Order: sequence, then structure tokens, then C-alpha cells
Amino acid sequence: MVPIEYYLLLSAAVFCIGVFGILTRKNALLFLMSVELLLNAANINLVAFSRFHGNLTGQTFSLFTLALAAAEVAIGIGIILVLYRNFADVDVTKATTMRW
Amino acid sequence: MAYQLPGWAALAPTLTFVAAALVLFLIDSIDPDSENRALLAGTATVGSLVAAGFAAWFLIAGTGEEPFTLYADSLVVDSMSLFFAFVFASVTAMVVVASYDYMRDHSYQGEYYALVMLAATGMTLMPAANSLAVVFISLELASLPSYALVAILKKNRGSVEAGLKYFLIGALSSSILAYGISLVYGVSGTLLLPEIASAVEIEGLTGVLGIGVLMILGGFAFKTASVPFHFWAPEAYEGAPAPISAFLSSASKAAGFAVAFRVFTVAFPVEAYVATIDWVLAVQILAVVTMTLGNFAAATQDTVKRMLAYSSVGHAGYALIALASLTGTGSDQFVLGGGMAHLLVYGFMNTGAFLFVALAEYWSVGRTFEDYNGLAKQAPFACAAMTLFMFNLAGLPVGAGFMSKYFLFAGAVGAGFWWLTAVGAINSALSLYYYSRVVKAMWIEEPTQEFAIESKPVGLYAAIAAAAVVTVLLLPGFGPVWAFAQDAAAALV
Amino acid sequence: MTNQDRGSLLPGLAAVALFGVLAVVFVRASFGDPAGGFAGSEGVTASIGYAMFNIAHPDAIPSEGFLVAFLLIAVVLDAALDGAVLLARRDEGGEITTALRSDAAETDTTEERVATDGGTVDADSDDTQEGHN
Amino acid sequence: MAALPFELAPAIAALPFVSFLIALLVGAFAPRLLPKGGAIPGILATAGSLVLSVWAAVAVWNHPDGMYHDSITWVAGVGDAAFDLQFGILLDPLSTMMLVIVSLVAVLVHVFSLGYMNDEGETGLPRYYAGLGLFTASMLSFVFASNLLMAFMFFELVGLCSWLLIGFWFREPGPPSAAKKAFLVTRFGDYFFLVGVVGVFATFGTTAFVGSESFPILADQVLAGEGASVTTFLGLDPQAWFSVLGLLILGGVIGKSAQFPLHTWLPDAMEGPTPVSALIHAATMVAAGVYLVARIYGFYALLPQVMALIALVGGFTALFAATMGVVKREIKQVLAYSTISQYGYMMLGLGAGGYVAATFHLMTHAFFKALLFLGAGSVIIAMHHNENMWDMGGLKEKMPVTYYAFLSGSLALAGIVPFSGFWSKDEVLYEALVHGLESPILLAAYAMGLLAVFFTGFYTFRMVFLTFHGKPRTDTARDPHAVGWNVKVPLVVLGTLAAVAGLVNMVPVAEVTGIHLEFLHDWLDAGPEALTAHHYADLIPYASGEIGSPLLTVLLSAGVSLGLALSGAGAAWLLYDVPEPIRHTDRLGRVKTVLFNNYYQDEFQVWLANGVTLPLARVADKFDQGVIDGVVNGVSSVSLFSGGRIKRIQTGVVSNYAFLLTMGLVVLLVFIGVTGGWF
Repeated sequence: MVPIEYYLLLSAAVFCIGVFGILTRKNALLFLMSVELLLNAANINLVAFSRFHGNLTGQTFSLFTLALAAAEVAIGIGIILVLYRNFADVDVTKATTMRW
Repeated sequence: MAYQLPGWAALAPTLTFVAAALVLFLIDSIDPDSENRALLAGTATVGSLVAAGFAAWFLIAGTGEEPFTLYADSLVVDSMSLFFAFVFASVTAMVVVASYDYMRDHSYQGEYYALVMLAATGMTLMPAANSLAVVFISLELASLPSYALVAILKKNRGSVEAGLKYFLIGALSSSILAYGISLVYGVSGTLLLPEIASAVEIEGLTGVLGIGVLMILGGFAFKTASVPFHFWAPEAYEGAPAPISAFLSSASKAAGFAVAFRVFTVAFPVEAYVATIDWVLAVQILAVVTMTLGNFAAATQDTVKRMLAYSSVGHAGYALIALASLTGTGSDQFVLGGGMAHLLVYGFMNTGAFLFVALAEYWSVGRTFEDYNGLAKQAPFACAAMTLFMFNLAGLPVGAGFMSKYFLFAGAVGAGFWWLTAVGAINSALSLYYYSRVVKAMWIEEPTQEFAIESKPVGLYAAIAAAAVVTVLLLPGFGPVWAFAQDAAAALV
Repeated sequence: MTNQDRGSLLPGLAAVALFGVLAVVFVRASFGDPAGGFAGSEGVTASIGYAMFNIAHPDAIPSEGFLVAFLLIAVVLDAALDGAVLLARRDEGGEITTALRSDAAETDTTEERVATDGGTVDADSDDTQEGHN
Repeated sequence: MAALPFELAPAIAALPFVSFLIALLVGAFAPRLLPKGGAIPGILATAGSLVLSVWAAVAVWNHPDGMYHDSITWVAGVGDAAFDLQFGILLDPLSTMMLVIVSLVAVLVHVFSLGYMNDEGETGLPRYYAGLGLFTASMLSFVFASNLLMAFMFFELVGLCSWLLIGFWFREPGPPSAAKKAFLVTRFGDYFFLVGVVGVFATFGTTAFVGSESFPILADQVLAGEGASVTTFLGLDPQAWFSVLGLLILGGVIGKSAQFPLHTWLPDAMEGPTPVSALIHAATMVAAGVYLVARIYGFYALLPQVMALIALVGGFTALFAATMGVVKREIKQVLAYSTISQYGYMMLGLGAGGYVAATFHLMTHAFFKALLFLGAGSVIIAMHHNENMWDMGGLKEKMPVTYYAFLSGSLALAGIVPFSGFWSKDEVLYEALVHGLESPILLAAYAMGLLAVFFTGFYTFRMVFLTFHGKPRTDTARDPHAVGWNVKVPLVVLGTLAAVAGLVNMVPVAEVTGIHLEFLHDWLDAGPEALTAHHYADLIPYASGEIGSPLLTVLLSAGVSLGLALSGAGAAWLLYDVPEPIRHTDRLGRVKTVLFNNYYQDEFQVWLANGVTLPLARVADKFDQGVIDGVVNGVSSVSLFSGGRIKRIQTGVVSNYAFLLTMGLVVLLVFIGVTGGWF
């Protein structure tokens, strides 16, 4: 059986790749995809630990996390649409009318 | 003899909000182009007032004295969750009443009120959550409608930009929260808060658990707009429609604190964690940084709404003192109660202040301090109320803002964290500077422009008046507030 | 669309640093022995079903109840849908046109002013009264 | 069932509050119905307060307990760390005396305002009288507050009223900024006070002033090693922790009573209307700080280090401010620095263990300084609101009532026998001397206070001579505006009081003749046991010394201070009581010319004035304007500047936010991880 630490490292890697994407990409859609990575890193943990602890709490919760990710993307797409209509771009670094 | 209500009836405030949202959906789907603002705003107002009524009734009747646990322990209704339900419902009521005028020519009336109701549903569930699963989902339920509400002025660049930033930082923060939850689950094997406290084996897993705890703290810090998770707040509060700014900075922030209070006191008790995972220390750092950054940045703003936004960040720092002063001893109840009482009072005074900004936007007064010059000549009542809110936010003894801040500070000193109080007091001194700028502009300066104030909108005036009256009345009436806040805190420690 | 999608890679160092911290902690963590599979004769899928609806079944794999979470998710999806449609819908002159249309480079032809006044007005708007930023 | 005057005690504060409401509401909705812009309700209300205060004082005197104390619980304590918050009224000799002073000065200032504001055709009168009413109500409530928290709340409210009233002429540039400065500087002190109040609650569980459960009594018991223990913080022993609390409360006192280094707001506050200066910035609000120390004297008397600090601050402020008074041009500026200096004397008296002496000086000062401000107001009316003394001169003949009243106040201020200021200032200095003989710190404070007497005499009579003597130097001074009865009556009343109020406590005379003349001492000794003067005297941590015999000490002390006051006044007489006084401050480089041409009669005194006094005064003034004021302004600009830097991290680019957020999380993880030993 694969030791639990390997799953943890995998999830940490996925999480940090997601964070990397958020920090270095300007495209809002890529931002959304990176958020998906972040949530799925959590799901890896949940499923792995569910097996580790021998209860289904984690697995069931991971299903809810997936549903939430979908809901978040729905709202995100909506916001990106209005962003595009107002700024004619989906570059998240363009919208800087408010600062300081 | 007495008829025993079923257990789920204890969730009445939440259920009322859901029902109001469904009724609004129904109205909206029957007549999608409905211009009947009174019906929509009225439904939402009735919903929030009924919810507030339920919460108050349960509180007074002592429903929460023996905590109810419901649905396989995933929810708990006690005096603390009811106390906060009352806070959210009162703020929501003021916000929807004010929105009646603010959103007067706007499309999407039905959706607007429905989303407010749904966000309020999420908020009322947050302090009642007894499982990290429910914590996460109810937090999302409070957040997702808020993203849409912030961006609802779809042709206004500020509103859209605010929505974008709020959403992006929110998505990142909620992912961090989810990851933290997964790590805590990994160490403890359960998501139920009381069981986490008992099941955790610290041996060998301190680091994993510690990362989990701090990531959960980060998720809540986003909700409460605490540094460094606060970056969305100044923009979101500035860009959003002002009633939504009021809603977010008062109710949503209080919800974040409520859930943080419960999770950290129940699942991660201080005594067991102080040596290895000193989250109290982390919260102390956050509190000091948040207070200082919020107040210092607020002092240099040119626009009133953004000043209020930063001041709201500063106030998050004050409320964090309640969490930062926990020691696991007898003083916990006092300081937590102080934090809760402060959040209640803050709910009224801060909502009132943002609603005054809403009124100014309604009149197209402009947004800088200079634009407010001489406004008191045209609208003395509203300006008097705004003056009251400003002085209360600064902690002058003209309303309950003084009392609650005083009790919070007293609790921190009582717990031995006098230096947190000292930082808070210095920041309060600075805050007076920028609050008094508003007062000075309104009452003392000469007008620089002609105001085109044709009407005095009833809804906005009613909401502002309600906030002002309650803020003042809570000064003599602070006794009951304090008693309820102490009960609520006693439910946790 | 964006000409330059990639920003500076420098901020990515924060992600690397985060990975460093996580990896150090995870590698050094010593988990005990795993529980060794699931107890209970029902299948995983069936057990998840029981867990979602708080059904106590003697043979199910143990799990906490998720009925509240399930109901809440329903409300969340409802809210998300409502919010997404609200934002994506385009209305010109009161007529609601197709949501999620792809020709997003449109210019706003409506002269209708925004009723309320949320954020900073954009610089080239004709709103002269509020020149401050 | 308490006696009727006690039952009516809440009305003492409620009456001015009603006048505030009348001025505010009627003024806002039906200004025409308001007689004299709100002055009449204000006069009636404060007169009512005066009557009730006097009645309460008489009742306190006749009461077997010597006090009246009643309170209602406002927020009841819940839970383990329970404490109650109470609102209460405490009437004892000290508070009733203060009530009489405040309401008396308030009545007179209201009457005077008829002449100063109404007759001068000011606009916004309802706002003015509303401010005065609210101020009087808050001040009276502060005076009879029965616990520290209630006192703090009204302490804040009087600050708020001061802000409103200083900024009354908001259309000019000066007053709003002065108002803001006054508010912020006093608030800065008040936040220390707030922390102190919180600390007192956390330590003792009560903030009551009186009763067996009051915090001074508890502190006394703890230090004496009897009674219940209390919670202390910072790992300090009770003595040290109580000193910290005392210092925190002292922060509020120093701000409100304009002591060094938080005194800078008071001279600026002179931008307000002159009657406001008389009421708030001379007689009452500024006294709140000193009164507070006297109110909880039982607590301070336990803390020798804090007492010594109070004395030092007081002595230094007395000297520092007095030297600055010497170089001011505007009549109100001189009075402002003089006020700071005189409150320094009170602090010196309190710090030196002279409870009665300081209270005595508080009383006489309230009368003669209110008088001087009102007199200055009368002069300002006459001079068409020109305050520059160099434009005056020769007003003696034109306005004799003002002149003689002002002279009475000046003699009292300078401390010339037998005017009131002599007796009280002498007693303060005497207390500092006898205790200072055993304590070098107090002796230093005494020396500064003594030196300040000379400067006081000098600036006081410089002011009198420049204003009233010599030849008129401008056309306005040749033909001044007439003043009415409503200006003269308050001047006459206060002029009489300034002359005779000192007779209530003639300590030197009592020592010499053996006749019992210390009536104020008896009065302050009549209250409940724990609040009496001799109880405080028992607690005082100082030993007394004497020079030769007690009688000799008294006479020496009185003689030296009187001699210094007379020589200061004499120097002013030589330099300024001439038909065409010269700006000696501007001629420092030409001392010789001055010496040869004008003042060869008495080179020594002129040298003293020109060679020592004026340079010293100028240095002090420079220090105040440049350094102290600079620091106060600097703190605020540094805050604003760093605020301006801090907000720059909010770049507006959301990717940067995500970066900072991630970095914040990483730093937090590493920090907590290292402290928790995860790695």
C-alpha cells in the first residue's frame, strides 16, 4: 500500500502548482483553472485520509467540495463576462481603477 | 402542557431566510420584469425582521441555554448562534430597507433581494456549524451570493472590478480553507468540532495539524478582512453598491468572527495547543497588524467610502483581540463576550455609516471629503446620524460603541494582554482623526458645490434612523446586551 | 484576448516557498499505521449514499452524516446559478438577449445610465462632477 | 429617603442639559421663539444649578455622614470575571465645592455672553448656547460622578464640547484647526486614561470613589498587607502596578489640564470666543484633570514615585509656561500661558502632598482667571476684536470698571497680599517647601515654582500696563467701544471674589496669630472618613521639615514668594509703565542703548529683565513653538506619512494581492512553526 506521505506530497505539489498559476498568470480563466487545482489538492488529501482512517467522511466531503467548485466556477465565469464587457479584456491585472 | 417545538424549529431564523429567498424566486419567476419594488423589498424586509424576531424570541426564552445538536451533530443551536443570528438579521433588515431607494432604477431587483437573503442564510448557519463540512459550505453560501452582489452594477467599472477582486481572493482563500480542513481531517479522522478536540493525536503530526489550523485561520481571516487576507476589502467595499458594502463589512465580517470563535474554542482549545501550535500568537500578530494597517491607511484616504472600508479593516483588528486574548482560563468568557458585544454594536454603527454613504451616492454628492462640505445644512438629520456613527466608531461615549470597545479592552487587560489594549487604544486615537474629518466636512466647512437634493428617500432615512436610534439606545441598554453576550460566550468556553 | 498571458514569474517564488514549507513538514510527519481498508460489508458507493442522507445502516462503512451539507449544497448551487445568470445576462433596451454570448467584444450601445454609483467612475466617462480618484 | 437637596442633585446637571435641548431644538426649528438666541434659558438653567449646588453644599455640611452617595447599576456583571458598571452621584465637600464654582462661573459667563456675543451681532447663537449648555451639564456630571468610568465618559464629553466651542467661528481658518488640535491632543492623553480605567477595573473589579469597596481603599489595604489580594499584571508587585495605573490615569490629567508636554493645545484654543475661554479653558474644563487627581487622592497618596512625578511636572510647567507668558503680544495668549502655569502650581501642590492647598488654588484660580478672561473679553469688545496689546494703552480712563476688576484679578494672579491668589499660591509653595526639605525632588519642584512667581508678577503687570496704562497707541484705543451692564456685572462679581476669596484659608495669618482661620481646611475635612483632608495627610509618603521653627518657615515662605512677585511686578512697572513702552523683546541686541537712554535709574532690574528674563523667556518660547509643538505635529504627520506609505501596498493589481497573501501565509507558517518546534 502506498504510504500516506506520498499522497500528501502529491497534494502539496498540486496545491502549489495551483498557487503558482494564480501568481504568475494574468488570464482570469487560467486563474479559475488554478483554483480548481487548489480544491482538488484538498480532495486528494480527503480521499487518501478517508482510506487511511477507514471512514467515509473524507470521501463524502470531497464530493461536496467538487460541487462547490462547480458553483464557484459558475459565479466566476459570470464575473469574468462582465469584466470583459467593461474592460474589453480578461486580464486580471488590467482592472486597477481602485487602489491605495 | 407547553407545546414542545420540534428540534429543527430552533433553526427558524435560517429557515426564514431560505423561505424568503424562495418566495422572492417565485415572485421573480412569475413576473420576471417586475417593477414592483415595494413587493420585493417588502418580502425581504419581512423575512429578515421575522428572522430577527425568531432569534430574539429564542434568546429571551432561553432556547439556547441547553445547546441543541441537530442532524448527526452537524449543527448546534445555542445562545451563541442565536446571538449572531440576531446580529445578521438586524443588519440584513436595515440593508434591504435601504436598498429599496438605492436600487430604485436598477434591473434585477428580484435577484438582488434573493441573493441577499441567501447570503444571510449562509451567515446564520456559520455560527451554528458544528462540523467543518458545514463550516465550509455555509461559508461558501455566504460568499458566493456576495460576489455576485458586489458586481451587480454591471456597467460600473468600479463595481465589476470590486467583484473580480473579491471573487479571486475569495476563491484562493476558500481553497486554502479547504486544504486546511483536509489536513485537520487527516490528523483527526473526523470533521466534527468536539471530536476533533478529543481525537487529535499531536504525537508526530504537530506540523501537519499546525498547517491545517493556520490555513483554517487564513480562511476565516479572509471572511473577516484581516491582514494579510484583507486585500479584497478596500476595493470590494468601495466598489460595491453602498448597502452591499454595509452588508459585507458588518454582517459578513461578524459571521467570519462567529465561526472563528466557535471553531477555535471548540475544536482547537487553547490549553492543548499553546505549546506546539500557538494559534493565539498567530491571531495576536494578525490583530496588531490589522489594527495598525487599517487605521493608518484609513487616515490618508481622500474618499469617504474607502476611508470607511479601511476603518472596517481596522475594526476587524479590534474584534480579533477577542480571539487573541484567549488563555484557556476563566477570563475567556469575558473577553469573548466583549468581542461578541462589540460585533453587535458594530453591526449597527458601521451599517449606519455605510448607509449614509449610500444616501450620499443616492444624492450624487460625490465621494471625497470635500464633496461632503456643508452637507449638514441641507440634510441636518442624516448628518447628525452620521456624526453619531463616526463618534461611536471612534469610541467616544455618545453611544454603545464606547461601551463595547471598553468591555473588549477590559477583557483583554483582564486576560493579561494589556499590550493588545495599548495598541488598540493608540489606534483608536488615530482613528478619531479621520472620523472627525467627516464630521468637520459636514458641519464646519463651507459648501463647495450646489447640492441637488430633491428628495429625502424614505427607506434610506428609515434604515439610518433605525441604526442611529439603536446605537444610542444600546448605551443605556448595554446591560442586556452584555448579559446575552456573556451567555453566548459561556456556550463556547 | 490577452496578448501577454504570462506575467512575471517572480511572484511564483511564493508558491515555491509554500511548497518548501509543506514538503518539509509532510516528509517529517510520522503517521501511524493505516486503518487498513474500510470496515463494513456495504460498498463504498452505497455507504456514501447512506452518509449523505444520515441513514443509519448497520453494515455501512462508518461516516459522519452529511444531510445538512447536502441540503446546503442545493441552496448554494441555487444561489450560484442565480448569481451567474444575473451577471451573464445582457440586457439592451430592456430586452434580455442570450446569456453567455460569445461575441464579447461588443460595445455598449445603450445610453441608459447606471442607476447607482458603486465604484470609481472610469476615467473617460462624462461624469465631470467626480474627478477625484 | 434622602434629604430633598440630595434628591434634587441630578437636576444640577439636568437643568443645563435641558437648556442645551431647548437651544438646539428650538434653535433649529423655530429660531424666532428663542429669547436672546438661547441665552435666557441658559442663564436660568445655570442659575438653577447654582442654587441647587449651594443647597447641596449646605446639606452636605449638615449631614451626619458629610456626604451623599447613590448609584444605579447600569450593566450588571455576568460570569466569572464579573463586575458591575454603575452610574452614581457622589456629593461630598470636594464635589459640592466644585459644583458651586462651576455653576457660578457658568452663570456669569452666560450673562457675559449677552454682551460679547449677542450685542456684537454674532450669528449661530443657538449653536453657541447649546454648546455652553451641553458643556455645563457634562462638567457638572463629571464633578459629581461617583466612579472612574462615569467620570471618564463625561471627561470625554467635555472635551467634545470644547471642540465644538473652540471651532465656533468655523468660517475663519484658525478656529477649526485649533479645535482639532485641542481635541486630538487631549484625546491622546485620554486614551492613556481609558487604558488606566480598564486597568483599574481589571485590578480591583470596581472603580468606585467612595465606600469600603472603593479602589483607593482596596489599594490601601493591599499595600498594607491586609484584605483581599488583587490581580496585578506584567509580573509587577502591587506597588509598582498601582504606580503604572496611576501614571496611565495621569495621562488624561496631563492632557486635560494642559501640563507639559501636552499643553500645546491650550494657547491655540484661544481661537474660540472669549467667554468660552473663560468658562472652559480657564475655570472649569482645564480644572477637570486637577480635580480628578484630587478626587482619587487616596489612591495617588499611596504612590510616592507618582506623587513626585506630579510635583515635578507641575513645577516645571509652572515655570516653563510663565516664562513664555512674558513674550506674548496678544492679551489672550498671555492669559493662556498663565493658565497653564497656574495649573502647574496646582499639580505641584497635589504632588507635594498639599491636598487642601491645591484645592484652594483651584478655587481661587477659577475666580480670578475667569475674571481676567472676561476682563480681556471686555477689552476686546472695546478694541473691536483686536487682541494685540501693543495696539492698546491708556484704557484705564476709558473703562474704569473693567480696569479695577482686571487689576483685582491681576493682583490675585501675581500673588500680591491680600488678594486671593496670594493665599492659595503661598500655601502650595509652603507645602512644597516643608515636604521638599526632606526630599530633593520636591525641593527642585519647589524651586521651579518659586522662580515662576517672579515671572508671573512680571507678565501679569506687563499685561496690565500695556493694556491700561500709558498713552493710547492706536485710534481704536483712543476711542474704544462702550461695554454694557451685562459685561460689567460679571466683572464686578468676580472682581470682588478674586479679592476676598482667599480669606477662607489664611494659613500664615493663622500661624502668626493663632486664630483659627482655616475654614477651607475644615470644610474639606468634613466629609466621610476616607475622603477627608487629614486622612490624606496620614497617607502622604513625605516627611516634613522646617527652617528654624514652624512659624519662621511659614513667614519665610510667604515672604520670599511675595518678594519675588513684587520684584517681578516692579520690573514690569519700570519697563512698561511709561507713556510709550518699547518692545524690549525686539531690542535684545541693543541692551546698551536701552540702558543709557531710558532706564539708567535701576540698571540691575533692567539687566534682570533684559539680560536674563527675556532671553530665557524667548528660549522657552522657541522650545515650545519649535520642539514641543513640532513633536506634536510631527507625530501626526509621521502617522499620516507612514499611512501614506502603508497604503501603497494596495497596488490595485489583484495578482499582487494574491502574492502578498501567500507570502503572509508562508511567513506565518514558518514563524508559528519555529516557535512551536515543527521543523
